[in-house]
Amino acid sequence: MSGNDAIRVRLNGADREVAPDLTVRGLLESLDLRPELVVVERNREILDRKAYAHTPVEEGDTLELVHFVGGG
Amino acid sequence: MSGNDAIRVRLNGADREVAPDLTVRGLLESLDLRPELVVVERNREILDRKAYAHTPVEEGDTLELVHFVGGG
Amino acid sequence: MSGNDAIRVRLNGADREVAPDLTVRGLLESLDLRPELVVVERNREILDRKAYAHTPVEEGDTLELVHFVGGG
Amino acid sequence: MSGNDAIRVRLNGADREVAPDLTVRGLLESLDLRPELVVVERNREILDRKAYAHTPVEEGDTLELVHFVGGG
Amino acid sequence: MSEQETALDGPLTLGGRDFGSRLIVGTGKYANNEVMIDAIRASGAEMVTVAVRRVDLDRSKEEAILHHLDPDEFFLLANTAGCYTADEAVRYARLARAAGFNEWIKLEVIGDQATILPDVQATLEAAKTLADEGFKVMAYTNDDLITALRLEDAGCVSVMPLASPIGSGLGVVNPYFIREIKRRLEVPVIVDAGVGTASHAAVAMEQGVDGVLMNTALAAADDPVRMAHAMKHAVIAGRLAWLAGRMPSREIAVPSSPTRGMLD
Amino acid sequence: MSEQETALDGPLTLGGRDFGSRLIVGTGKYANNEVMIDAIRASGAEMVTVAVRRVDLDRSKEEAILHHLDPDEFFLLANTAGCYTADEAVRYARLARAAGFNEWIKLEVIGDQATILPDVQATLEAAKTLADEGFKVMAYTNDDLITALRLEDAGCVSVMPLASPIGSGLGVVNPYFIREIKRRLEVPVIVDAGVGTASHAAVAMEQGVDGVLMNTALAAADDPVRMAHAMKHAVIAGRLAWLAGRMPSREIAVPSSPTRGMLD
Amino acid sequence: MSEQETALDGPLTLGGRDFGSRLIVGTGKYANNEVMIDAIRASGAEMVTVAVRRVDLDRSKEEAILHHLDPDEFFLLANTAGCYTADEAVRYARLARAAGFNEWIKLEVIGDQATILPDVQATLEAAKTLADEGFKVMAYTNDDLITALRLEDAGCVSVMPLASPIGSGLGVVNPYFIREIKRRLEVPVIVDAGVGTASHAAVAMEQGVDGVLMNTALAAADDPVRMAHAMKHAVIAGRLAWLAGRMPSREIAVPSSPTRGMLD
Amino acid sequence: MSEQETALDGPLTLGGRDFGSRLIVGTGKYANNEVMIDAIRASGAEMVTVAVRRVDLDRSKEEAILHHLDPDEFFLLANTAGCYTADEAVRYARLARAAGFNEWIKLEVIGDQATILPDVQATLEAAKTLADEGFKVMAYTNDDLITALRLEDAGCVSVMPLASPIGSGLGVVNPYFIREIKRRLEVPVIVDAGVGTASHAAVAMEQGVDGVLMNTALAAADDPVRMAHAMKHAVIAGRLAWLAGRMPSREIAVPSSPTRGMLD
Repeated sequence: MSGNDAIRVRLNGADREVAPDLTVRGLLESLDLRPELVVVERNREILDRKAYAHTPVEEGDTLELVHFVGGG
Repeated sequence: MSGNDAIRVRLNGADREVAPDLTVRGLLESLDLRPELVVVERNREILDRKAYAHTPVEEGDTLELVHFVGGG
Repeated sequence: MSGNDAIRVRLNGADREVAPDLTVRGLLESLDLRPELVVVERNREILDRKAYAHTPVEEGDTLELVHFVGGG
Repeated sequence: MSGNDAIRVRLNGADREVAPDLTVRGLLESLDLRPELVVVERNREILDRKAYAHTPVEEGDTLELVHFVGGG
Repeated sequence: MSEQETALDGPLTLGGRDFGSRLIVGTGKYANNEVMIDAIRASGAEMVTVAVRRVDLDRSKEEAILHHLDPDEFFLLANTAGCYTADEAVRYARLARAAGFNEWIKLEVIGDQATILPDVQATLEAAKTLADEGFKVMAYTNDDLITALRLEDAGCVSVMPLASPIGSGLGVVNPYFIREIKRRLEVPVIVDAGVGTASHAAVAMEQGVDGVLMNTALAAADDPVRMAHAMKHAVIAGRLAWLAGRMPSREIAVPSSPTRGMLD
Repeated sequence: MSEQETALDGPLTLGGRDFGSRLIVGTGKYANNEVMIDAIRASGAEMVTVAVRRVDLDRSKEEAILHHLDPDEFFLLANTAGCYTADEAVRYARLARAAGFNEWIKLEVIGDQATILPDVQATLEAAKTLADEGFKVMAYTNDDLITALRLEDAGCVSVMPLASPIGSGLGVVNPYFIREIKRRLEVPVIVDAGVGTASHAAVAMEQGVDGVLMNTALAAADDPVRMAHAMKHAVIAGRLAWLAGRMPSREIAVPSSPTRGMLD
Repeated sequence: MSEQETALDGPLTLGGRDFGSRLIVGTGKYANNEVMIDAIRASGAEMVTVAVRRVDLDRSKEEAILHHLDPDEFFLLANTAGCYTADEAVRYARLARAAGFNEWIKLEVIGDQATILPDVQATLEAAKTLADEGFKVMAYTNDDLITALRLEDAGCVSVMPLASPIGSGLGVVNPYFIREIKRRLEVPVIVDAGVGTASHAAVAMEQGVDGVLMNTALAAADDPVRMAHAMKHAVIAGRLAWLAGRMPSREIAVPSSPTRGMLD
Repeated sequence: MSEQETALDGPLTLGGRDFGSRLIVGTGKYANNEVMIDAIRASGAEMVTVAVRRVDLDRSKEEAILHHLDPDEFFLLANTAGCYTADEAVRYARLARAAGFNEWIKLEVIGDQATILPDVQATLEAAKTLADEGFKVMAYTNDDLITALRLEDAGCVSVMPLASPIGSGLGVVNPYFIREIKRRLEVPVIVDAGVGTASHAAVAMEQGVDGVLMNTALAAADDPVRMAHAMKHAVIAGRLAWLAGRMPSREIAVPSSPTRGMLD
């Protein structure tokens, strides 16, 4: 997606434009991700899952969305 | 046991005197052995268990009484 | 070689015709073999090397010419 | 040795009294040690072998005399 | 083990928690998730390791292990696999804890890409930091006793020396070092990495260690589920043999049947 | 194995008869008969070996194994242990058969008192005679392939190469020979003698053989019953691992966690 | 060995004849005869084995080994390689003797084409016949002590057990059996076949045997001549180490530098 | 090696200096100095290690190794054996240099008294300091590749991984790690500690390393001088075998005599 009003963030290592006025929770929903399975690191700070709902995604944010995968 | 009428046999590698007119079955009983657990070799011939009752123990017989013991 | 007068022998597992009136020594020479390096078995009998010169090669002989080769 | 005028030093881990006005070279000689085979550490400073002759042994010095021994 | 058999061995106690199985398994490299789950269940393992990775924004659904692995059925042990510095490992450990399951971490700091051998210095550094932050650290390391002793001092709940390099399947190459580490440490010792087949797991346990952790040996077997059964038995076998106290070995033979009572 | 697990492996078929366990155990050298029975039961073995000896006319009661071992519970395999000639072994085999349980015999002809190593020539000779007389011969032999092939030709129902000398506990010293024997024979191959601890039994089974026979490893363990449990698991572990097809071993390491998806 | 060193070890005495080297080498499978000669000279071997074969009537010149090997420089030991019966081996031995060099024979009777393992029964039979005919028999056999003892009784001047199968290069797989054979026999024991690299030859000699026979390890090395030098040193190394009496090995470390005399 | 043989291998170049022998020996634990000198001469070693210790003020004469060892005949390599911290090792190294022979040091920092295993962290720290001070550091370490790479980066002229613990005589327990270290480092790799007999030294060299350092294997042999000869040959043997390129090993046998040309 894109548009004059879109904001730019660094998401999982790639530059991306996302809708403005979006919370982390909203971002996850827009990506069709279940919040309880994802851990979010915002600008090198790990977010408490309870904070997803009221933490805004802002221009220039660096976001890492991680989860558990198979490993030894 | 011994006596004028006793007969001499070689029993399990040892010379022994036993009562005369004894059958193999009788011998086993006199030794307090359960026939069904013992195999008898008489003068190098293996006796059928059914023959114990009517096989006489005779002067000079070489008898081997064997059974199963613990082994690997 | 071949000819009416040739004789047939079994030589090292193959049927061959050789000249008549040939001694073992002559045979080796005709094959360009050095007698001191070859052992000859004739009809399953090993020939003494001294006998090569006077031992005739006869019709139907089975001859094995062996020597040392590389081996472990 | 000992005496009113003797001075106290720590020598190879043991308290010892040595003659006054002694140089390191003199000390080694008094101990019957060949200077070229011994390295001297004085108060945690390694002495240049050339300095043995004019380096005094002083009251309270801690001296370590080391050499090479068999080792793997 | 059958009930009767559990009487033969106690639980594996790690960080104050009891586990019924001494086998810990990974979840990586399986052909598919069905085989993975079946194999893990067959192995009898209660603790399973998972890795922390970025969500692949294109195909996350398939990826997320928790779509397949029920955290109520298995105890999740997140690892820091792929980290090459202490800081990186600490970051991954914190992310793992934030997932909200537990504060346990399988600490792994790699020192070389070609061999994936551990960087013991960085591992030690990260272990201290994480233990101070309250993590229950299970530290993957090489078979060096000195490092193992320091990892214990750093507060690790378990030290996990390798049998041989990750994914090599060479088994316990240096039983002397493994044995010595077990002798000297008080925290449980888990042999981690290098097991390739059942006898390797038995050999590891016969050194007296408390457990074995494996992944490739199951995932890369022709039949992972059958191999998982094999490993379950192998770990029990090695453990019980060690507890039972094996016969002495000798070069000279000794008959097992009586030498007396032969016929003439 | 649990029911579910038996599905993972078929029975051991010897001489047309099925056995649920691939472990065969001896009855010699136990501290006492109670421990022997408990250990044998714990091992899960169905076939147990016994020796043929003269009745000790002074203290037979304690000796007779059948006062302790129920022939309905276990399948008795009499051996010819202690025999040094083919004739002697044949004589013992006939006596064993006359006991009336079965016509099976564990043929053992020793060639040297110090090492109790088999006399393969005499064993071969006795095997032919006994097979002709209708015996089901299970022949103890060394790890020589040529001899093994001839014992098969002689009509043995199983060939039983040693892992190492009887009572040595050295384990499978020459896996190549054991493997080759298994590859070439059609009758079941049982590794007999030399196993000292659980991993040895697993290693033996991982060569692909059909079973393992042991005695001293149990009887001479500090805790025979616990070791018997260990061996039961070890044989299953090695068998399933072989059936499962182990991962290839390689000197170069291979990560078990994904290398993709690392953070910046 | 240098003169000074020969003082450290006696000669290898076989059939009443002394040999300065304990290494015996074959002449087969070399890329060409020049390399063969150079390698044999580099090995320091005095006794070399040759095979008996039909003259190839088309290309004999190149074949005959004696066009390349000087019988005055090396002691020829003809073998019966390739024979599968006692009669065949006896026939080849007689042909070899008729060549007129000596009455020595390396007896080899094979029992199986795939593994080239010896047929010990046929070997024993041929050994008796040949010894009776005055041959000096050096018998290739497997690592079975019983067979080795009988070959000695049959009058062999040396018994030559294998380290591992011919051409396998696996080295001494079963040192216990080799050691036991050496302990029990009075005639010299030569380890024959299976050596692949220098350390294998050293290990063989460290079991106390009298010599080593090899062929493929030299002929199939990338650089046969350099490997021949290596083997010469390896045999001396293993021999002297055995004579010297090695230090005991222990799991616990022991410092090699003094623990006394450390600084404060 | 004979002149002809030296052509087969180059010198061992350490820190810009060439050594004709790849064997380095210690001077500790000999029954007496005469045996020590004879053994060292027999070994052919040019570089010998010595320890730094306090003069024993009561019996120094006998102690000082230089009363017996001629520094013009042998290149002295002082060690820091017995040091447990980086500072201590640095202090001993400086004292050794002050002795005035050379600026070479065998760096050894121990981490545990019972096993005398190296403290790799402290070793690394001391190595940096000493290299900065211009020392030619030969660093004793364990068989961890990562540590070996860092010791190289620290400026060591040689890295010396153990074969097994000092004085254990267990030989090369983990050839994979030794091989990997050699593959990856550019500075010469010397296997130090653990060699017990000749074949161990050959095995070490066959991993491709540049040399071997030993002490107890000679000093604790029943006959140190004869063992020294053995080790000289063993190191050459292993080295040349590695240079020569050994034959491939295979489980399947391959005949060494021709299969063609057999008689009917």
